[in-house]
Amino acid sequence: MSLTKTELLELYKYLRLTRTLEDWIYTICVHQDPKQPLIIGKGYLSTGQEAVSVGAAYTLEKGDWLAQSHRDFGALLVRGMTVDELLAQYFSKAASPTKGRDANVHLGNTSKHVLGFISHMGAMMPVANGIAWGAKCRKNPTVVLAFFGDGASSQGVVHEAMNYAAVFKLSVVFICNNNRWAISTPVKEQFTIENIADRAAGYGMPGAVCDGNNVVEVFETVKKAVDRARKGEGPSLVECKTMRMTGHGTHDMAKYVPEDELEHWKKRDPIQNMENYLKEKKFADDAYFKKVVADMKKEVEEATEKAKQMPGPKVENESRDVYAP
Amino acid sequence: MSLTKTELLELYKYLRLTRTLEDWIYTICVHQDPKQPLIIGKGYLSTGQEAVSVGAAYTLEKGDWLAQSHRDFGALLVRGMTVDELLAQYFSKAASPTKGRDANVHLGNTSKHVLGFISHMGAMMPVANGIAWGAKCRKNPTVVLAFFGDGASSQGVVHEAMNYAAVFKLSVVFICNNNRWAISTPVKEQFTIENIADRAAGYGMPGAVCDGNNVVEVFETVKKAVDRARKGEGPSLVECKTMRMTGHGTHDMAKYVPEDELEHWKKRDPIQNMENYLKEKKFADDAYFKKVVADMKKEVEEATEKAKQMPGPKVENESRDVYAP
Amino acid sequence: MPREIWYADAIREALSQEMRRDDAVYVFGEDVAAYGGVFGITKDLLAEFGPVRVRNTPLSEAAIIGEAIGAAIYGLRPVPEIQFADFLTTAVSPIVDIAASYHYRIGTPVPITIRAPSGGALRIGHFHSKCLEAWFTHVPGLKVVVPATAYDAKGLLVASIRDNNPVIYFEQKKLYREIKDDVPDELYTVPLGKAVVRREGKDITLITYGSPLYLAYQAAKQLEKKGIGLEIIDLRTLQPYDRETILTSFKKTNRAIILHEAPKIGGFGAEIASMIVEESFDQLAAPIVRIGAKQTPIPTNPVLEDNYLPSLKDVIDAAERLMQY
Amino acid sequence: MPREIWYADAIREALSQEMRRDDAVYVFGEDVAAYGGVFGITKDLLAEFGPVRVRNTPLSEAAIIGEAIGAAIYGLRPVPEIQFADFLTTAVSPIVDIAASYHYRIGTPVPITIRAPSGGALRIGHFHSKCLEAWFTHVPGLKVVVPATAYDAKGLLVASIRDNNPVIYFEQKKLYREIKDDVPDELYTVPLGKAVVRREGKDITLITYGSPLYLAYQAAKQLEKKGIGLEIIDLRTLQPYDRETILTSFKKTNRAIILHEAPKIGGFGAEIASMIVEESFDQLAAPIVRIGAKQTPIPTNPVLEDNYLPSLKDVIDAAERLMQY
Ligand SMILES: Cc1ncc(C[n+]2csc(CCOP(=O)(O)OP(=O)(O)O)c2C)c(N)n1
Ligand SMILES: Cc1ncc(C[n+]2csc(CCOP(=O)(O)OP(=O)(O)O)c2C)c(N)n1
Ligand SMILES: [Mg+2]
Ligand SMILES: [Mg+2]
Repeated sequence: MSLTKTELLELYKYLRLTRTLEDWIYTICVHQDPKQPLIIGKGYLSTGQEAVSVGAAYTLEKGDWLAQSHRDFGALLVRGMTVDELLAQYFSKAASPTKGRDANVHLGNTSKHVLGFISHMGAMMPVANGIAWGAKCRKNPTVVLAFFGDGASSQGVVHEAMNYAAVFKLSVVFICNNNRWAISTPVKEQFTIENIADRAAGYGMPGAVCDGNNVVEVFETVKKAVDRARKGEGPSLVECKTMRMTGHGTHDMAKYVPEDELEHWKKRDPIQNMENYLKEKKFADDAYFKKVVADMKKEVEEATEKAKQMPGPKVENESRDVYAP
Repeated sequence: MSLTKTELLELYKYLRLTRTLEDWIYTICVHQDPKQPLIIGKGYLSTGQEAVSVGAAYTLEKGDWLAQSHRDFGALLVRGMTVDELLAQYFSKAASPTKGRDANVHLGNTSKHVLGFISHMGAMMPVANGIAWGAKCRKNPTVVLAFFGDGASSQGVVHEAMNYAAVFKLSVVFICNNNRWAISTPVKEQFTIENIADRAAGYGMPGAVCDGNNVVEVFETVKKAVDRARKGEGPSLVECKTMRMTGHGTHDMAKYVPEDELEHWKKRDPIQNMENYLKEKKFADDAYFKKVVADMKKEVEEATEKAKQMPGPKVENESRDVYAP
Repeated sequence: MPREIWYADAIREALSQEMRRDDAVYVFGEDVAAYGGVFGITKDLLAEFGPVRVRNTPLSEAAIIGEAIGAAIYGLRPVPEIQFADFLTTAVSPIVDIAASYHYRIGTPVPITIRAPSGGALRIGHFHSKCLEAWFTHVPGLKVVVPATAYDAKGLLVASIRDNNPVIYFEQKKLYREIKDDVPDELYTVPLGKAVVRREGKDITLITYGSPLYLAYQAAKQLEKKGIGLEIIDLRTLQPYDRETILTSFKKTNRAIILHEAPKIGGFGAEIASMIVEESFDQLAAPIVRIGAKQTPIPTNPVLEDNYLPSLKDVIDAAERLMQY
Repeated sequence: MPREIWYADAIREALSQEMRRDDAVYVFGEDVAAYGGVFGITKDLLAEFGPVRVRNTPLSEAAIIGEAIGAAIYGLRPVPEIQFADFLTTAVSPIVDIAASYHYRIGTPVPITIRAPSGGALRIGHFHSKCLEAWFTHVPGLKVVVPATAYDAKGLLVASIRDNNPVIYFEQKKLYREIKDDVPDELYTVPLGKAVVRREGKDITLITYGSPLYLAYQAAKQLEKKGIGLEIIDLRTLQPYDRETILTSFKKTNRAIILHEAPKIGGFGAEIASMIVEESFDQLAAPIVRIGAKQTPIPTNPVLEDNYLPSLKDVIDAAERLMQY
């Protein structure tokens, strides 16, 4: 289960790519002309919590699926969605995953086994169960990762889904990215317990807590759950402790977040963590990181140009696809 | 907290009254002419699990409330609802709690602080929270009992309500009457855990399990939770282990319930239990029990005659009260 | 070979034959396995198809619909049963938010058929009698089916299951063992979106769906004696609905009544009435009359419920009034 | 003294003044406290009224509505905020099953006002733009309010809060900081159930509610140039709705357009159109035209959304067509 050097470097690359892409989305959102926006709507970023998404998704095999939350671009990239696709989505282009019909993080791509996210928090959890049930019926050893937030944990449907997955021993790994905030609501106003993972016991499934800012730890913790699921031993709940380092969206200055909380977490940046780790292991040095950053920047820049050139959706197509043929 | 002789005898009386009333309802349902029914619809009985309802409700004080489930006639009687009222409800009379608008166990009576039950399982749990919040705002040391079943535990709203109650330290005691069945679905197909009470930890509230067929144990366990709530220390979850000794309703022969399961529980009948206990304590003897049974029968018979005589609802009134003035 | 079978048995036959034909089809829901569902519709399916394709679930409607969506995306054809249509209120979000828009947004079909026993007249009150079809006709992306005969119950269910979209199939529980008609024993489909003229008549077009069809027949007989010819259209599918059949008939009669069991205000009848006025204004000889239930919750008491529901008198009166124009 | 204030500020003023007047009134919901709600409507209320009367909740819409019902039964006047009307899909059951029927069934009023920001044109897509009012108008026991001006936003909110029934108050988020009009600085009510003629005109009655009112104004101006007089009725309350004002106007114009933002099929416009035909058939000079959104999920891309929404051209075309009769 130990990650190879190549894998660790790849994980680092995904962290960097996610950060670079999202920093860029942030920049566009903040600087664009609101009258002629490139991005339709706001950006919803995973800055500072990329390791959850990247580390978890990195455990998956080809046939596996994921039901992402709104801060899981890292997982989408690991899953093989491209920067072009994701920018085309943000730019609301005709060739984007939702063809301009839906925006920003509200996307899915079933050909890449990305189930999709809808705004209603937690809503996709039982849908993840359905994928797992389908796989079980078809005797495929498929695992589904289902991501939700600390806020989403208060939705009834998340409870229903976890209990249901346990009853049918579904191969779903529920991943709570506990980033301490749900818009302006801190976890202490969301629940009174220390760990969401403790709810797992109430469903008869294993619960685990890990450092969500340590991509290796996320990977290892989720991998254990994924292996278990693949063996047909049923679902697990993994809670990744992290911090939302931006506002809820790019419009939110998040003044409600205490300075010292941010300070505390700034020191635990997942990318910095990973760089330290790679350096310790002597797998990489600053020059290497610099190069990766430059590469990622270039990738994002090129994708931006490409996505910008894409045509917008046409009115003629609008009402197509409301019903499947 | 120890119950006096008088109290113990009163508890016994409520157990007997509930049993007598429900046996009677069963008899009517099974024998009535379906063309000219006295009871509209089916009967939903608590036979064999009366101690949960009676023992729990007996902890309440005057200002307290209860949100009953569909097998809580015991609690309604303790709360001061009369046999007349309950039969008038079953007979669908104009002067019944719901004026013939709703049937059987779907009733409430806010003047007696009986919040009411609706079919949607678990739906009233967050409403119980609202009562508790209202009391908290008005600085009343009110406690609310909120009953739900093992089946209802799988509803999202039950999860939302328990977490919410914990966050606001509401004085609600959630009582799960785990009677092992939800219609034809046994608990092992409802959840994989041993005790629903174990979910309490996931909300940061105390959870307790008790023998639901021992009215004294139910009383004592719930009382602890009620006292805690009254002191402002927040909600608890109490699970009462019992068994549904009838079909889901009077129409259901429950052939899906294994014989030996019924046999096992028959020996633990809550009324028999209580009689043994009272005899042991030398608080009562068989003659006493006989007398109580006879008294209860008489009460139910008289109430039946009274309720039968009541007029049915009039069409003229039907559309009244859809909106409050 | 056609034989007369009950409406309920036609549904079961559709399920079992379609399950034999296509191993992607499976049924699940509360108490559907050994118990055969509370209305016995899935009886014996477990024995034939085994526990993977005929499965009880926990009491979690939102999780049930969620599973259906996921399994459909995975490639199965799930046919969940919601025990009473009334309980759809706890699963509106997955139906409306996920299923209805998934193909439009993500491009992957969601072929699910939600079976939901609907409608009143059984004296089982507000929580077991609702007609919720109007809500779902207002949600682009859903299809809504309401069979009124055993023949249609089978053919429409097969068509629904084979349709690549989410279909809500409101079976009429009042008709289960009240209506029998000729049903071919082989598989066939009744196409979605096609209404049928159930009875020809020259004077008034009555448009209905579901169980009020039989009220319409009764009215037609009585009106015939008075020399008024009632043409009866059974919509069968409400979304998409068959404008052509309605308008063709209306061209002939120039008078229309729309009859349904749901409350009149805001009901689906309004859609039909408005459409006729929009499309066939020149042919309007009289007002278009909508007949629906009264504007109250659904009462249980037979006297009240009969008054609540649309009546034969309502239809006769409306027809006579229309003929005065 | 009247002054021009924003629609958003009128809502806030209604809340704060009514909270000052009546200590039973309180607000709660996701992010409504320090953050002031995602639209800033509850800003500064926490400072004035403190944490008991202005309270954040967990991310649990069903529990929020449940609390409201219980607190209302207890005697308070809860005013929960649902962050976007779209999220009402997760709380349909408590609204429809409990709140709407409670007074009818149990006899105790449930005075709650659910504030729900509704409607599109903000390019925030399918999950943040829905217009769900039609569903709730089809539920006896609920009231439905949709204010179109700042004056009404204040007066209708005060009336809703003082009403003894559950009211869904669909505030028009597009208008928050787009519409300013004269609002008295003292408390006043706009009575529920009363429409208002916003503009007199002799030729066509246009009936609308909420934000399309401004589209109607634009159309009226253009049509005036063409010699067509548009009378504009703003319904303000959809349930109960004001037949008299509609019919009085229609008696004069004999032509009607109904305009709303929700999809046309199954929308509330159908109710109004049908009612007019039923009640004023003799005055019908032309078809009644309904204008609503297209039959698709709500697209985000501005080009698509503009095409989805009813347009000025739709209204002008309809009016010109009607004048040809
Ligand atoms: C059912 C529902 N209610 C309300 C919202 C509005 N909303 C959007 S994001 C959010 C907070 C989500 O918090 P969390 O689950 O912790 O995710 P995070 O944004 O922190 O990643 C809320 C309340 C929603 N999307 N869905
Ligand atoms: C939301 C919902 N779904 C389905 C039903 C149908 N139903 C009625 S009772 C019942 C089982 C309830 O089981 P439990 O909560 O254990 O209560 P018990 O009847 O055992 O006392 C079901 C499924 C319902 N009432 N509500
Ligand atoms: Mg969060
Ligand atoms: Mg049970």
